Amino acid sequence: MAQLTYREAVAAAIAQEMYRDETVAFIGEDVAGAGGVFKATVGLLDKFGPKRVIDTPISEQAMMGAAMGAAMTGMRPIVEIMFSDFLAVCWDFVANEMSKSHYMSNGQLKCPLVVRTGNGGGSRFGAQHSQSVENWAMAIPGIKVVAPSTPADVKGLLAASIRDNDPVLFFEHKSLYATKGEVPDGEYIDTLGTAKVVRKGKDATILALAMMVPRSIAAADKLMKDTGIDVEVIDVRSLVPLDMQTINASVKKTGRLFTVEENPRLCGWGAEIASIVADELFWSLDGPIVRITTPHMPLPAADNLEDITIPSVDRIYSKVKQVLK
Amino acid sequence: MAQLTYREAVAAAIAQEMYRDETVAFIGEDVAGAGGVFKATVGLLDKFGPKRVIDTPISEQAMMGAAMGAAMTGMRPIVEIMFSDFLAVCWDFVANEMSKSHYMSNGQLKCPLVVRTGNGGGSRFGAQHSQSVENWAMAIPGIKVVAPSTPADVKGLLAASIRDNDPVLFFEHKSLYATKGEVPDGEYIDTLGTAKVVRKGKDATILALAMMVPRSIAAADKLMKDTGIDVEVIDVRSLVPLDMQTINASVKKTGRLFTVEENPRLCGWGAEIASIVADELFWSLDGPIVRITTPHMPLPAADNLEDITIPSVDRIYSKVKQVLK
Amino acid sequence: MSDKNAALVNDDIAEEIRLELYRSQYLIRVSEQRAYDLFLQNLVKGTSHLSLGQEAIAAGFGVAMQKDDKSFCTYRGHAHTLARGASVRGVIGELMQRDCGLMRGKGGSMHLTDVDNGVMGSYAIIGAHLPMAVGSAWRAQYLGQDDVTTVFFGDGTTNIGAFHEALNYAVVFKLPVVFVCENNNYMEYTPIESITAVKNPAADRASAYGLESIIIDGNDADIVYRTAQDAYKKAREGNGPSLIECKTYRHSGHSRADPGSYRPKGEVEYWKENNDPIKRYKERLAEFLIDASKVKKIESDIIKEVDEATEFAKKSPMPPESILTENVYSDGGWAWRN
Amino acid sequence: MSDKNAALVNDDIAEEIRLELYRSQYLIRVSEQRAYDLFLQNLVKGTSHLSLGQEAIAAGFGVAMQKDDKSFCTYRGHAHTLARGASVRGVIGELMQRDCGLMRGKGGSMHLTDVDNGVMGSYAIIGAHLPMAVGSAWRAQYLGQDDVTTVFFGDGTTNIGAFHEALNYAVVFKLPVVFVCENNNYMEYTPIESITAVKNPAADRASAYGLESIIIDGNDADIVYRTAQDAYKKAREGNGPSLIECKTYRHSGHSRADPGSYRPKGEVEYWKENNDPIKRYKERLAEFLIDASKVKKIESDIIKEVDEATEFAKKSPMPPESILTENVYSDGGWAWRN
Ligand SMILES: Cc1ncc(C[n+]2csc(CCOP(=O)(O)OP(=O)(O)O)c2C)c(N)n1
Ligand SMILES: Cc1ncc(C[n+]2csc(CCOP(=O)(O)OP(=O)(O)O)c2C)c(N)n1
Ligand SMILES: [Mg+2]
Ligand SMILES: [Mg+2]
Repeated sequence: MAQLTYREAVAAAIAQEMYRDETVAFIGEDVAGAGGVFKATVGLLDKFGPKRVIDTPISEQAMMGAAMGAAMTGMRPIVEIMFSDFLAVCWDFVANEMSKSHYMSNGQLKCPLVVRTGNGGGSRFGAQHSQSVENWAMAIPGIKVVAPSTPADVKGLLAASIRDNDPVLFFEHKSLYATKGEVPDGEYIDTLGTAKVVRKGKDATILALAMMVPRSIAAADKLMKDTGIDVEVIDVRSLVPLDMQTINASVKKTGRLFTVEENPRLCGWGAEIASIVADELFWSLDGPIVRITTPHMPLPAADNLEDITIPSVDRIYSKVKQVLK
Repeated sequence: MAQLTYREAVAAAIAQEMYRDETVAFIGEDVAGAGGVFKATVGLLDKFGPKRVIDTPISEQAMMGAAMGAAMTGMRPIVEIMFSDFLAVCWDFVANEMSKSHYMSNGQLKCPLVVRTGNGGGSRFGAQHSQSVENWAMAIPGIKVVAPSTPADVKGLLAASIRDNDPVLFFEHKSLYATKGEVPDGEYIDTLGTAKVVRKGKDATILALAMMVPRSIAAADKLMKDTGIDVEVIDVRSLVPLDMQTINASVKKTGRLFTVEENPRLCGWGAEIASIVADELFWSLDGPIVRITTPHMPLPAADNLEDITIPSVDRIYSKVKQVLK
Repeated sequence: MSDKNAALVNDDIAEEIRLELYRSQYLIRVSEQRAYDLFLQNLVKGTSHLSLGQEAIAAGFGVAMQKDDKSFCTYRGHAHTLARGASVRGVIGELMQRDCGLMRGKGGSMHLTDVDNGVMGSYAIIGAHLPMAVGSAWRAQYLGQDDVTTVFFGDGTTNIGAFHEALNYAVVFKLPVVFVCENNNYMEYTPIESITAVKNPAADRASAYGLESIIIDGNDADIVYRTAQDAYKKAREGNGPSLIECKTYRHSGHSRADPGSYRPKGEVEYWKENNDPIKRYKERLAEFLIDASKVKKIESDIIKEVDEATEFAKKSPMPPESILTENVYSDGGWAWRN
Repeated sequence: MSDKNAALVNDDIAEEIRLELYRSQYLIRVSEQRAYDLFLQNLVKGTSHLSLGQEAIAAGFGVAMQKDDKSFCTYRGHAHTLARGASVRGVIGELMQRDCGLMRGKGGSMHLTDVDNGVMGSYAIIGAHLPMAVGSAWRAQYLGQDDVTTVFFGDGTTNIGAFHEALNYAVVFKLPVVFVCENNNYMEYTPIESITAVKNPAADRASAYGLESIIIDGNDADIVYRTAQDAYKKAREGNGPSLIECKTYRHSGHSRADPGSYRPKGEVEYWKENNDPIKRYKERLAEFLIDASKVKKIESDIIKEVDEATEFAKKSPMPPESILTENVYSDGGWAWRN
């Protein structure tokens, strides 16, 4: 197993799939010559040439439409939307087009494509470059939604997304690009729609996604050390398909559920899962489900303000401790 | 009190506010000469002339941006986005611009504007012209979200939205335009952020919005008649601000909650409210909260299929009956 | 093109092509009139947008296309779908949202799709399908396939952002795509000149993408056909996209709900009288001394075909509830969770 | 313009205007260099986009504007904000995300806003502020106010849909808005000509909106100033929008994170040596025999002002936590429920 950064794992997954399948091509702004503003695609142009790794104009609608039209007719394109906030300028293609054409055509059209995008806060980039918008995507039927937290998951889930026959929105967390981890060598493919228990525990369950996963694990470790409270942490990994079996099994065991969400509060993925668990495990819950989220507000730029806005290790720790006191 | 249709109430509210305040102007596609594709703005051009009631090109981004720039500098524009599905082509202006400029500028910029839009299904228009997207809007901090179910509420809440100093997304339900109701004469202004108990009951609470309100009332009446189950129906009316006091008071009394949502299931407004109620009234609930929604899928065009997709009176009736058996 | 016809009086279109152009136009005309009648009988639910008066464009391009070429249409796409050879049953059935419809009633009149005939869908959010067509053309270039992609859209569509992005993108990458603007003078109910900065909404913008400005009489099927051939040749030779503005007029309202009363008195009548593409083309056939009985036969065959399709669709059941949840995802189902 | 200066050697720009143009450029130069130094000291957090090398454009337009004119900027907006008279403390303080910043650290370097000085915000999603500027101009026309709105944007921005929609809309309604494209040859790291269908990304598209094609040397503050005056005059007289492409070059990388290594060797040096707007303008002042001591004084005043502002900002606290939840809604708070 090699140690790769999260950003290197992105390039590794794309390269793995491009070697395997010549219908895979990659487009985006400044992704080829410069290797992307987050340097997550460095080296791909050299490996695969300008026919397959392409710098585009600032035309997110054209890019998404191009990916879609190519996907419908025989390719498996990957398109990078530099910051996930910019999905808003091409939202029509997500919400109305790639998600619906398979259904509207009664299965005649397929859109096997991946939209990769830099998501999330922590970089002091302010309100228009820091959002977590995975919940926007989860609200749209017909697409799949993935958000990995480790380099290995990046590689395995991105490869699986590229091979998937549905459009997949793949949210990479900007603040995780520099993190390192073991990544299996050779061809490696994971499975969409599978959550992972990343820390075993018995007193409560925490669900987290992307940057909230390491924070939740750190909070859980501290809770164990300071208070003896033993929290199970689940990395949800994929919002659609959603692995309710893993989630329900854990909550059945612990009787308590916390969600840790980076998106602003209203209509987050945690609300959806909380509504499912509160329904299906009504009689197994020992107390209310608690959602720890970014408040319902835009993100401020100043570092001290941003740090108290997005759920931190301390906030997760304190909240769980206070609730389970 | 006059009997007005829901669509006449739209024009009445706009006219009331345009007479009062010369900074109110109205733009949209085919809204002036033709009075709108839903005929909700017939007569405004004659009353206020082409300077204040304006037909635009098919340029939703320009329209939203124009409304925003005018709002920032001293007007109170109203902009029509013909079908709410088309919000996706100008989503940037909702999600990243009008919702954030007040915050990012630390209060220097204000955007007092209203986006009116035809929302919802039932017209056999297919997957790109039938969506209920109020949950997309609810997920965006910094805007207000209103969805009336009666002509009186249209008039009062639209007038209040025009006077409000925040950007308001005002969802008019296409299938309600032809419905009639009493509307107060003279100047009439309602209050945003207030839910309404539209049918008193004691055994369970139903929350509904827009077209789901009359359907829920009909289901409740039938439940009473057939089974003696006495359901309280609350018209949520406004998702942001959200009147949790009225909702919580009802659930405290009845002990059971149903949400009836037209949006596709995942991350609907019902999930959000369910997660709040399940938390705050954990010990008052006599059973799980049940969400009755459109399944998580695009809407089909065929009438028989559309009718079984969107929650119907029968489905609401049967589900409540089965749950409370 | 046969040698015989290439020699014909100052003209180079073969008789069989001419008859095909007429057949296609006539089929669209009769089918659209039938759709209109079916509205009136309340057998077409939802909305519907007819191409009456605009038939020459769909026909001219359709006949010029190769079998494996791809096309992308709008909600006003019955014409372009029929012109690619889609079954009349499938089209009328879909308008009636029946099980025999092209998409078994799941898409409806605005979303006609017939992949087997190269119709890669009809799209109802203005502008969105232009970038998709660009993507289809990218695929042809990328995979070394020699098909060309055509995308049809209206005059009003030239004012939306996606138009601009698609044109620039297509030119930058020199893609084999043909942009066809059907200028019928109206964006829904609003005269196009009142909300557009230039007189010819597509052609006057061609230079913004380094393209030739092309305006043609969209009601002359020969001209449309010839222009299409040139554009396809250019595209297939690797010389990139074309943007073609076709002047035309729609006889009916914008959509089902629209009586079209915003149009100046006499305007519709004028176009119907003096510039009906079908009338004009029938005269053209006579001019070129094409046997009237052949024309008669085409007409009667089409009427029969549309009648039969109508009866078939009327008898076709509504789609079964079992298909409701099919094809949300590519595994055939709708499950978003386990 | 004073009579005395109107008579000057083949020129019509008054000395006091010239000095003001220099002052503005020099202020931007020193402030941006300071911002760069503060990055290196890690005192500017987040990202930051400098206008080093592009000062003449902000200065030329800024000096030509009236006090009540409005401007809309991009993330690369420090220059345009300073050029309207915003306090240096406020700008540098915001880059450092301090409590003394223009938005008390809540917006950050990409969103500079100073409504009192007509700066209606800086926007970081490419293209979005063009329609907003159109709206501001609509308001002026609607309320009969005689201010003009200016919107600044880069070459790369001409390929996004909102550009097209804004231009068409502004022309259709003849609004008093001036579109200023700063063509610095690069869209982030990608040469603009490699992803644009035309050579001059803004000017070659003017005709698509019935506008005059205007290309100017954006590194000559006099030319910028004169062009701005013409456009403002046209707009104030009710003759609608202008689109102006200014050729320029940025000396620094695209943003904080960018060393700019994608640029051909020697390119930056060439521009710095041979076409630096500040150097050029200082020579211009000498050419017009403007007293060197006046120039010196301007420079030393500015350096003092920027030094003082820097020290002030360094001593300014971070924003208090209490403001975090202020101004989400216009009632001053953040409550979305009762
Ligand atoms: C983004 C978007 N905005 C508005 C509409 C509503 N709409 C449907 S058709 C139409 C007019 C289109 O005019 P044009 O492009 O000229 O095509 P035509 O209908 O004349 O064929 C409009 C505004 C839409 N479908 N999508
Ligand atoms: C919609 C959108 N797409 C992409 C970006 C990322 N981005 C920020 S600046 C930039 C380049 C802009 O180039 P240009 O318009 O030439 O302005 P310059 O930075 O050169 O001043 C890009 C692609 C963005 N902010 N918004
Ligand atoms: Mg038209
Ligand atoms: Mg640039």
